[in-house]
Amino acid sequence: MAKSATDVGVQQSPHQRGDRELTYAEALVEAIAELMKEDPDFLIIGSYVLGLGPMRALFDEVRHEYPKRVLDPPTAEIGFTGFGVGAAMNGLHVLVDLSTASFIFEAFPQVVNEAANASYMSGGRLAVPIVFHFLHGLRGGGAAQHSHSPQAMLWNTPGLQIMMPSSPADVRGMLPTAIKSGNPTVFVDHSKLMPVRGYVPALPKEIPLGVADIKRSGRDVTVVATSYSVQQSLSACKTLASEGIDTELVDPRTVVPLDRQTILESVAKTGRLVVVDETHRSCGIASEIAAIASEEILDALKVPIIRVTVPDVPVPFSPVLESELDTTPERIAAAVRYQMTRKQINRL
Amino acid sequence: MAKSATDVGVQQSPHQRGDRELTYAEALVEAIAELMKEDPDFLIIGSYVLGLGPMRALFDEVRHEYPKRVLDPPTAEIGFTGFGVGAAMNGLHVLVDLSTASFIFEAFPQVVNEAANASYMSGGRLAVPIVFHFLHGLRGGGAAQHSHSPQAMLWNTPGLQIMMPSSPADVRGMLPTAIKSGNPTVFVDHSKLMPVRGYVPALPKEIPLGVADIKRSGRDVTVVATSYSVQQSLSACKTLASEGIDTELVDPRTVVPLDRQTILESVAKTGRLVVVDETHRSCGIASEIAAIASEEILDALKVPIIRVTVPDVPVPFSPVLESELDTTPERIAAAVRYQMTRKQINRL
Amino acid sequence: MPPQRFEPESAKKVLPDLEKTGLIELLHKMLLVRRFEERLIRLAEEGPSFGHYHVYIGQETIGIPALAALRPTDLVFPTHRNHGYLLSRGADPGRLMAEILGKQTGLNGGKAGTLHASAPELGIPHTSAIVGGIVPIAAGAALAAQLKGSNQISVALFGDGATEEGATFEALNIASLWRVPVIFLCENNTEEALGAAAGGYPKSVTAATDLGSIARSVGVPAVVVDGTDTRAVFTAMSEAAERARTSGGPTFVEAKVVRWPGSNPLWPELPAGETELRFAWEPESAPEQLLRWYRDQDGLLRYLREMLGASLLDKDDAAEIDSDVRSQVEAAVRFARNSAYPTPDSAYLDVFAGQS
Amino acid sequence: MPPQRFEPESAKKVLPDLEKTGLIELLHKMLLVRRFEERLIRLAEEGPSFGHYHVYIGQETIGIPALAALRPTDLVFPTHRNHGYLLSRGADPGRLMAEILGKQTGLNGGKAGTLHASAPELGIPHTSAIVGGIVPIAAGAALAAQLKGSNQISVALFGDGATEEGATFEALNIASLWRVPVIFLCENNTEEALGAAAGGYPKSVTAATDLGSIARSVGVPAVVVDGTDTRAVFTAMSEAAERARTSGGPTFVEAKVVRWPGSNPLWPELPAGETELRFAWEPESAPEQLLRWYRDQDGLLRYLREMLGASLLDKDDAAEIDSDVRSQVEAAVRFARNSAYPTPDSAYLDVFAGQS
Ligand SMILES: Cc1ncc(C[n+]2csc(CCOP(=O)(O)OP(=O)(O)O)c2C)c(N)n1
Ligand SMILES: Cc1ncc(C[n+]2csc(CCOP(=O)(O)OP(=O)(O)O)c2C)c(N)n1
Ligand SMILES: [Mg+2]
Ligand SMILES: [Mg+2]
Repeated sequence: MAKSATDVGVQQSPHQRGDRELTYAEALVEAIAELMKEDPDFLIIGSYVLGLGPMRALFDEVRHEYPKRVLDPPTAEIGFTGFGVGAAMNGLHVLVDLSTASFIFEAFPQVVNEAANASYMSGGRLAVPIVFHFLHGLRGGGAAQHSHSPQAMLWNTPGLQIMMPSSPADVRGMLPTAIKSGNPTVFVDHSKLMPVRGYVPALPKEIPLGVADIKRSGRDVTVVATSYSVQQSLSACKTLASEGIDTELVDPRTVVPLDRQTILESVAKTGRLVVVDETHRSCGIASEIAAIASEEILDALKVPIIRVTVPDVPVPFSPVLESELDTTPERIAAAVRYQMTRKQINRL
Repeated sequence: MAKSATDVGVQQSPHQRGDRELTYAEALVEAIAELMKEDPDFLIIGSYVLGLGPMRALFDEVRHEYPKRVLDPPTAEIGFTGFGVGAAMNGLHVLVDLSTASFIFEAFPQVVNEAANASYMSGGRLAVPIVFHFLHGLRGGGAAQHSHSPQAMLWNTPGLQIMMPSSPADVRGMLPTAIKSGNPTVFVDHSKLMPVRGYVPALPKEIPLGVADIKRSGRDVTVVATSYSVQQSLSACKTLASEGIDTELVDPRTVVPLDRQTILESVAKTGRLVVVDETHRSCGIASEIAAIASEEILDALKVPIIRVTVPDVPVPFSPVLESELDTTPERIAAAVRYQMTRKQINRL
Repeated sequence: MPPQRFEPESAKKVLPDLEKTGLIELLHKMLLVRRFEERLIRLAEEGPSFGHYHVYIGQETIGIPALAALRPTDLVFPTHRNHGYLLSRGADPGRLMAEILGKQTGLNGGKAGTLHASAPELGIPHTSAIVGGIVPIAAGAALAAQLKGSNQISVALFGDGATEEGATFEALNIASLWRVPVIFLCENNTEEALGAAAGGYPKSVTAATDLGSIARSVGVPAVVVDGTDTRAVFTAMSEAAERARTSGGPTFVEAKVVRWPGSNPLWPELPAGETELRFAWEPESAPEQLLRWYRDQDGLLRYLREMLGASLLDKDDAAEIDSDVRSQVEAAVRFARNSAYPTPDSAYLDVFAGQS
Repeated sequence: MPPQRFEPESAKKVLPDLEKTGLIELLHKMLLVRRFEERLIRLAEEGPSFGHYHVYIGQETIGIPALAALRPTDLVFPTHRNHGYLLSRGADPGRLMAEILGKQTGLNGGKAGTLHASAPELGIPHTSAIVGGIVPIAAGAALAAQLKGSNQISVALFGDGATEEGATFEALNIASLWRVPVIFLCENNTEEALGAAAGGYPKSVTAATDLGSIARSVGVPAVVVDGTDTRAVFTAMSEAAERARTSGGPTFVEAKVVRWPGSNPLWPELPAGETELRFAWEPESAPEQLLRWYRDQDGLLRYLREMLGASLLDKDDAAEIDSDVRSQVEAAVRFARNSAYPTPDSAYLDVFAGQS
C-alpha cells in the first residue's frame, strides 16, 4: 500500500521537480489558507494552531483575511468544541483547534461521546465533518499538565479517524484530506515539528487516509514511529547507518485507518521490530502496533519486540527529567542496536 | 506472586471455612459500610454505586446511616469530582462515584490532569487519597453513550492505580485496599457483576495491589481476563474443560500495578495466550497485555497471541448488535480452541 | 431562600393563536405522545427490557407547541427524553417504536434505541443522552445557520438537570458572544420529583432559585413560562424564534411543569393505568393518588378542557381522535414487534458516514 | 452593552486597618514579588528557556493583602500565575527560583516548574495550570475542612478567564448548595489585555458584564473591588473569611486591575526596564509608554505613595526595603543557578505518594 522511498522519483532532485523547501508551520498554514479560499463552508474555531512559539505569527494572515471564519472562543473547551460539532452537523466543515493537546480533556465528552458516536447512532444518516486539532507531547517545560499525547486514548475510541503527519510534505497533503473526509478526524501536530524544514511539492497532492510512508528503507530492523518521533527516528537511522545498521522507518501517518500491510511487510522482511512513540507506555500507540504484530506476524520475528515510549510517569518540568523520559534518537538507536545483537529466537 | 487456586485450601469447603455466599453487590456494600464505620474521614460523593438495577436499594442503608458522608451532588461531574480531589488533598479519604463509566469523560480533567499528577508535581509531598468508582461496559441497552470502558485510557495515564475486581470475594477484599492506599485509584465495577454470587470469607482480608489471581489453573492455554470478562471466561473454561481443553485463567485484578510475573509464568507454562477484555480493541487493556508478552516472553509462545475484545465500533443499542460485539463465552471458547488447533510456530 | 413552589395557574387561557385545525393538530399530537408513552411503559413491563428509558408524559404541552412555533427547516436537538419531539415532528410511530425495540426497521436501524433515536430528515439530526451534551451542539448548529445565511434557527431541548452542567453554561456564554440564532428550551420538571436519596431519579440539584438567572448572567435574555400552558409556551417560543431569526441572538426559555408521578421512580411506571379523557371534565373520576396531578397539573387535560369549553370540539370528537391515535400506536407496536432484528453483521457498518 | 471601563479610583485611601509593622510587611512582600518577577523576565530573556510562564507584576495588591486576611492554617490554591502567593506565604525565593529553573533544590525538586510550583507545608497544597482546574479543588478542600470541623477556610485563586470554564460554574453551584467555607478570589486583569487576535495572550472572552452575576445566579454572594486598593481587598477578604468561618458559606470576590503591559504579550516582557520607586512620587519620571500605568494603575506604587504620605516610612526606608529584597532576589538567583539539576533517575520517583 505504501509508497516506498525508492518509488518517489529519486532520479530527480526535489529542486528539479520544483519542490519548495518549507517549514512544517508554513506548509500547515498554506494548507489552511488554501482550504479557506476554496471552501466557503470551512470554519476554524480556536487560533493557536501553531502553538505558542514564534511561528505562531504565520497564522495571523489567515485570521485577518477571514475574520468571520476564524473564531477566537472563550476558554471554554467543551463549549466551543460542542459548537464545532453542532456546526459540522449543520453542514460546515469545521476545524476545532484545542491548542495544547492536554486541553482536549476539557472537551472529551464532545469528542469521544458525541462526535465519535454520532454517525453510528444515527444509523449512518448523519455526517459530522469535523477535525480536532492539537499540539501534543513534550514541548520543553510543559510539565505534567501541558505535555499530553492523547492520541492513544482517541485510538481506543471508535468513530474517530486519526492522522499524525511528521513532515512538511505530509502535513501539506494530509490536512485537506482530513477536512474533506467528511468524518470526525483527530489531527495531531507537535510543537517541535513546527520549525522542521522539508520539501513540499510545487503542486501538493492530497495524501489519502490509511497509506503509510516508508520514510527510510532498510533491511535490518523495522522502526515504526509517528509524529515527531519520526524525526527523532530519522536522526537515529543516520547514526545507525554510519555503524552499518540499515534501518527501515515506517511512518503509518494515519492510525485510523491503519495501513497494517505496509507495517507487516516491513517486519516480515526485517524480522526485527522497534516501535517508537511519545504516548505513555501502557495502552499507548506502541502497545497496539506491538499487539498487532504479535497476533499477525509473530512467526516472522527473530527477536522480541521493543517499545521505545515515554514511561508511565507524568511529564516532569525539569529539562533533565523531561529528556530522560523522551524518545530521543539515542534511546531509539540503542533499542535498534540491541535488536541486532540480542540472541535470535531459535526456529526450525 | 499470585496465589493459585490450589493454594487456598481446597481441602476445606467454603462452607466449612465459614465463608458466606453473597452477591457482588452485597459484598461491595459490606465493604463500604465497614469503611464508613471504621474511618470517620471516609467520604462518598455520588450514590449510584450499584447502578440502576434493582440491587441499588442495598446502598440506601449506608446512605441513610451516614447522610453527612454520603453526598448526592448535582449532575456536575467535573465539579463534584474536583470537590473530591480537593477534599482528598485536605485529608479525607474520598470515593467519588461517577455511576455509569461514560460520565467520567465529563470529569476527565480532574481525574487525569489533577488527581493523577498531583503527587508527582508536588515532588512527592502531597498525597491524594481518592477512589474514582464507576460501572463500565455493555450493560444491555446502554448504547453508544452509556457503555464505555475507560480503563484502558486510564491505564495510559500515569499516576492512577487501577483495580478491577471480578468476584464477590475480590471486591470485598479490594475496596478497602483502594481506600487505604492513599493514592488516586480507579475502581472499576460492572453492572453485570452486581448479581454474581460467590463465597466471601467470614473475616475478609484485604487483597493487596498488584497480586493477580489464578481463577482456574490449567496447562493448555492461558486466558488473561479482567472484570466481568473473567466471569465470561470462567463459563468458557467450563465448556472447554468438557471438551478436554484445560484452560488457565489469570485475573490480574489490578492492572496498575500489574502482576506481570504471574501472567508471564502462566504463558511460559502453556505457550498459548488469549487476552480477553471489554475495552475496545485498539490501545485497549488487551493490547497492553499482548505487547508485554511480545516483549518479554515471545520465545515461549507456541502460537501467536489472540485478543478477544469489543471491536472498534461504538456500542449499538439493539440487543442483537450489542451481543455481536460482546466478549461472550462463545467467542472466548472459540479463540481458545483455535489456539489449540492452529499450526505451532516451528522452533528448534 | 427556597424556590417558590410551582403550581400551574389554572385560570389562564391556554389556547394559542392558531386556526382551529392547528389547535386540533396540537391535541392530536399530544394524545399521540401520551398514548405512545403509556403503551411503551406496558411494553417495558412485559419485557424483554429495552434498557433505561424516559417518557414524555406530562410535558406534551411544552414540546408540542414549542415545535409548532418553528419552521420545518429549523433544527431541534433533544436529550434523553426525546420521544415527544420525534412524534411531534412527524416521525412514524412504528419506526420510532421499532427503534426503541432495536429493530432493523427503526428510525436508526436499531443502533440508537430510545436514548439516541433521531431523524435527520425531520430536522432532528442528533439526540444526546448525556446531560448537557446537546446544548453546545444545538448552539453550534445555529452558528452554522448564521454563517451560511440559511435563516434557520436551532433549538436545544433539555431538562433542568442540564443547567447543572458546565457545558450548558459555556454554551450560553458563547451563544451570547456570537449572537447565534438559538433557543435554549429548558423543561423544568423537577417540582415534586424525588431525589436520588428517595430511590428515585434525581431532582435537579441547583442553588439557582431561578434558572434564567444563569442565562442572564452571560447576557442571554430569559423568560419563564408555565409549561402546562400551551399558549404561553407557543408565544414565548414564537417570540424567541423571531428574535433569533432577526439575529437578535439567543433566548433561554424555562417551561415549568410538576413532574408526572410515573416519571418519579428511576424506571417509568403507570401508577394507576392510562389517562382517561373524562378526567378532563370529571376530575373526580381520576384515581385517588393521581387526582391532583390530573386535575391541576396535567397540561394535556387542561388543553383538552379548554378546547371543549370553547366548543372547538366535543367529547365525541376527542374520543375519536383518541381512538385514532390508539390505533396508530397499536399499529406501531405490531410493526415494531413484527420487524426483524438487524443482522449481526450490520454492527460493523456506519462507524463512519459515507463508508457503508 | 459593553462593560464599563475599569479605572482605579485614585482618591480612595488604600491602607488596611493594620499595625504599622503589618503595613510595612505588606510593602515588603509586594516589593519582593515585584523584584522577583522582574528578575525572572531577565532570566528568561538570557535563556535557557524555562517554558511558558506568567508573572504577578501589577497584581501584588490583590494576592498579598488577600492572603494577609487569612490564618496560616487556611489553604490557598493558585493557578498558573502563582509566584506571588508562594512568596507571600513565605516560600524561600531561592527554592522557588530553583523550582522555576528545574533544579533539585526547588520547592518540588524540579518536577513542578513555574506552572505547578506548590508548597503543601505553607498551605499551598497544589497549583493547577489548567484554567478552571483549581476552582472545584479549592472548594472541595473547604468541604473537608467543614466535615473535619477544622475551622480552616480555603481560597481558590484564579483569573477572569476561569469564569469562562464550566468547571468554575459547577464548583460555584456545589459550594453554594453545600455551604462550604471557601472564597473564590477572581483576579480580573483583562482590562487592556490584548486578545489572541492581536498576537497576545487572550483577554477574557465572556458575555458577562459583571463576573459576580455568575456567582449570584447560583446563590453565591459576590463583591467587586478595585484590585489596586490594598485596603479594599483586605476588607473584602476579611469579611468573606469571617462569613466562611462562621459557616456562612462561600463568597465570590472579584478584584479588578488594569493588566500590566508586560503581561500583555504571550511571553512576559519588561517593556521599559524595572520599576523605580521614585515613580511613586515623581510619576513623570516613568518611561513614556508606561507613564499612565505606573501613575494610575499600579497598586504597588499607589500603596507606597500612601505609606509615604501617611509618614509610615520615608523614601530612605523604602529604598532600604527595596535594596533588601533585591539582595534576596539576587541571592535566590545565585542559589538557583548554583543548584544542581536532579539526577535523571529521580524522574521515576513520586508518581505515587509514600512509595519512594
Ligand atoms: C453527564 C451525565 N451525567 C449523568 C447522567 C445520568 N442522567 C440521565 S437523565 C438524568 C437526569 C436529568 O435530569 P433533567 O436534565 O432535569 O432531565 P429529566 O430527566 O428531568 O427530563 C441523569 C442525571 C447522564 N445521562 N449524563
Ligand atoms: C483548560 C485550559 N485552557 C487553556 C489554557 C491556556 N491558558 C493558559 S493561561 C490562559 C489565560 C487565562 O486567563 P486568566 O484566567 O484570566 O488568567 P491570567 O493569565 O489573565 O492571569 C489560557 C487560556 C489552559 N491553561 N487551560
Ligand atoms: Mg428534570
Ligand atoms: Mg486574566
